[in-house]
Amino acid sequence: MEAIELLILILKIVIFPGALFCIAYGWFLEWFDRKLYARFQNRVGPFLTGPRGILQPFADFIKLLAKEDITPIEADKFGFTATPLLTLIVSLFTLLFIPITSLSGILSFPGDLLFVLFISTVFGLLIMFAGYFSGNRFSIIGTERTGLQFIAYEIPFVLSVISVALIARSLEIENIVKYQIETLGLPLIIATPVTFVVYLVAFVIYLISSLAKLEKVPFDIPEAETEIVSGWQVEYSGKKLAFFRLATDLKMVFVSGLAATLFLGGPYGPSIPGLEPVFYTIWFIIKTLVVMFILSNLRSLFARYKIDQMVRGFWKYLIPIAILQILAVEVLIFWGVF
Amino acid sequence: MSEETSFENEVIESFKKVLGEKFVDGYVKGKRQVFIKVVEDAYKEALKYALEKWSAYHLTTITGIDTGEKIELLYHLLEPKSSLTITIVTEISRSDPKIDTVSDIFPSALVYEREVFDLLGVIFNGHPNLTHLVLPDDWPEGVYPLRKDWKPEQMK
Amino acid sequence: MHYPGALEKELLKHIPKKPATEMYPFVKVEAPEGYRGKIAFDIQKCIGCSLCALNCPSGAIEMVKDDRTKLKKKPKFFYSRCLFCGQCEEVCPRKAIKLTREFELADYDKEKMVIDV
Amino acid sequence: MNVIVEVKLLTEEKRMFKIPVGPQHPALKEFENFTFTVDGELIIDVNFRIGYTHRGIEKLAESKTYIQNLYLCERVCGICSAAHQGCYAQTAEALAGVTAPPRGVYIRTLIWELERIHSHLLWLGVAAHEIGFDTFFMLVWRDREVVMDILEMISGNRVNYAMNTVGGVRRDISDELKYKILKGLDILEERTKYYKEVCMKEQTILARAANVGILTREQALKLNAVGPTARASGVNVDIRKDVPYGAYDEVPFNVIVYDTCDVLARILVRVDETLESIRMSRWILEHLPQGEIRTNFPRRVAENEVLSRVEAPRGELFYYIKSNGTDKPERLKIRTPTLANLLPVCEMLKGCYIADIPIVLAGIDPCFACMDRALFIDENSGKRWVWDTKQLRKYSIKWYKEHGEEVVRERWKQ
Repeated sequence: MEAIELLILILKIVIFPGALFCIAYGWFLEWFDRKLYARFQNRVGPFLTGPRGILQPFADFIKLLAKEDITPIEADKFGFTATPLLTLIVSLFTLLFIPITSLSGILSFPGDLLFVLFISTVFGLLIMFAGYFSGNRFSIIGTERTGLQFIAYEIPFVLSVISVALIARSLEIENIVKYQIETLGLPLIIATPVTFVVYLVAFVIYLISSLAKLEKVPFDIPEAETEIVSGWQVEYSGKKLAFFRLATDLKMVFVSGLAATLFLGGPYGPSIPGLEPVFYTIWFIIKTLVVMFILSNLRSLFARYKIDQMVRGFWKYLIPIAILQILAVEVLIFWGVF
Repeated sequence: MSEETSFENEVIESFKKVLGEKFVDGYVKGKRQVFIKVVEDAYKEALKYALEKWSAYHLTTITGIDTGEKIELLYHLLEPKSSLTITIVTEISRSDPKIDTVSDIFPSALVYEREVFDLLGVIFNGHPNLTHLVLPDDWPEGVYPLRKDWKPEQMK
Repeated sequence: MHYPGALEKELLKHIPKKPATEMYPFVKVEAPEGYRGKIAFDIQKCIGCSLCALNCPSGAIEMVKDDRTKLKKKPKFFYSRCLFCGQCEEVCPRKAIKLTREFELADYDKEKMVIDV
Repeated sequence: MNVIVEVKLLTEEKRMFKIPVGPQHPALKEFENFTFTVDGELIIDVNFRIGYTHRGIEKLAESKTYIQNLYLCERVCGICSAAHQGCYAQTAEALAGVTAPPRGVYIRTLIWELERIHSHLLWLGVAAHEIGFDTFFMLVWRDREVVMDILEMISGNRVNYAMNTVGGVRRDISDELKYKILKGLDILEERTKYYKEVCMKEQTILARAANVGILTREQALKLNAVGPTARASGVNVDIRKDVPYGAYDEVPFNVIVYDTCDVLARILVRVDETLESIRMSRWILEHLPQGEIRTNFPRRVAENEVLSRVEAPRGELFYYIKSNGTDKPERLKIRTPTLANLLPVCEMLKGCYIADIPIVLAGIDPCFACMDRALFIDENSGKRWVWDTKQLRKYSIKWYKEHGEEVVRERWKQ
């Protein structure tokens, strides 16, 4: 009996809704993002590979796998090879905690929200290592910038997530999802007028800092193509670059999935009893696509900030607002609104 | 005709007066275009005078021409407000082309002098950084492509 | 008054709109009237005066022997070197050279990029 | 005392970090090299090395006839091809004492102005791309197609128009075409006004452009900056007004001058000039004189020397031709605006941040191919250095086997 359960768990982790599903969904999100970005600019976007170009990210991945893999003379060979793999593994690992087919993730334990947050900060550190190990001038500047950006966006990101945990009085992702459904009856962000006002702020902060986390315009400072030639990833080619790009796609799934989980009621939605996993997956996809739409729209709307402007903006505006928002939540809890 | 060229003639006369014997020739080519030909060691004086008297502050470029026996240098100056173009012409020896830099009067000459050095081999004394501008770093020494005796076949 | 996101209205307008991209290699595009493309040469009109070869700025025209023309010479066009300036069309006294609207001329083999009527 | 100075020097030296921008770099659309000495993100010193696209045009021009040189000069630069060709034609006309008929001059001026619209819109897109604003870049370039199509309809090509000839222009503008152009200009005017509004409103653009890459009025005058770069520094200099050529002494227009001396001023100068150019093009079309468009030009030109200037989209363009009585010029000298703006841009870059490099470099609207002018095709002997891909690949592999390792090592030592 236990063997079968273990087998099911392994299947869940490896195939659905684990690694394979997430990778495929990551490619789909990348296509969705690119296509939308193109439509915002009145372009076509990818259109050749598969229907409407849906297979383009996959084709890019295969192409990169077949490309020449160069390790620079000055690079730290071990670190240079290890970081892409580690980044890929870490980003896959975080996804196991995101509820997709049911109200809890594949892995779930009390306090897993903190654990996920901790692992997601490792993204930033790994990017710094990636730049540092390649030993290129541009990637060293990219590393510097990643480090600076990291200390700016990580705090509001965590604060906005924690404020959600505060109201649910739990650090377990499953409980937060259940709280939204059972206690509020609706996703957090639209449950009541009060939660709408308070959590719209948290949601906006979350989106802005996740733009920085995903290194998208206006915060694509560490890889700014026209300035430092793509920064920390300038020396990566072939398979390593393919892994990095896949990891970026997975990060996109993670960020939009976490947003859906925390603010939009997780994968929960109207469904036929007995077919919950199917409907939940569909609801998850719809909700993440909504988040992706907002992110794509934001990234096509701005010019890139300078690193000093970005750090100043985050510390001057975003972090104080995030702290005020947490205080507001505390006060509301004290008054017994929640 | 005389009325039209009176301003240009006035410019030429003023140069003649100041430079005296060092003034070789002055002629007008087109509207408000004055060419002043001076001897080798007076060109800087002429340039300074053009800058001070006629406020021709804009050094457009320096043209070098290989005439066969000599190398001719043309300093094209512009005074935008009265659309006056003054060209100071001077000739230097072709076998040992050396002349003082004018970058102390016109800082923009730094680039143009490097270009003339690169293509014609004129050495500008006092230029802080007289290196290749347009030619590659491994270009052979003493080969100057804009001289008339240089043919592209020599590069093979 | 300035704020981030001034383009937002314009962007949302683009979502239902058809993209401005012309799907060129899949959907052919016509060059406009008077376009300077591939050279069309009419040997019947040619008298072999060599004016085109003399005036060609890039040396894309060579005169070769041919008995059909008056001066026993005719131009051979190497359009891999051609600038498409239309100077040959302009100087031709008999209007034997004409630039057409054809523009897809790329080839892997330089030897094939010759007009030799 | 000495010791202190020495220690200070050492640490300063150690903190110096050199980044090469170019010969190939996404911020530069052409091949040039700028080496930046930086302290953290701050730029301390700039060194440039140009000449990667030197094609020897001035030498080549001496072996070509006056007519052939038309098309050679056109290919000095892709974006301002009409400015080069027109300037050459006008210099050659002055050289031979030929006057182009008024209709020809008007059409020539129209092409110059349409080219300015196309060049400035191109620049606006590139500038947006340099600051990471790709959406703006795509939209501007989409609308630039309108003026490209107009130019293609008039001349038969999108980039190298080949409209000018010595003694006039080569194609006439029919009434039907005139109507089409006027319609296109209306669209362009509306869109350009919208983009100007966006530039003034969008906070992220202002954050990147305002107070960046300062070139004061004194520096601009001293270093002889030209064109929009000088005008953005408050220097009222425009060859079209100062030394009128073509039909510019008849066409009414304003010289756009901004005095904030930063990149934003350079953006606004160019956008406003685009609007001004649209107005001028309309005026020229409405006041097009009747008559011939070209006159004859002698094959041989008597001994003479002439210089002339044109306000190209990037600034003052200078041609000098000396003739020697044959059908080929004795000397052809070209001074492109980018070369004149090279020292000013180095001045601007000092004190900027690394992030500002692309936009400040782009701020002068550099055209490096223009600046270098070079390639060794020998027309006389018929020898050509044109290689097919196979040969090129073979050569590159051979070269890298011989030199690759040491070049990389040397780069790293720097």
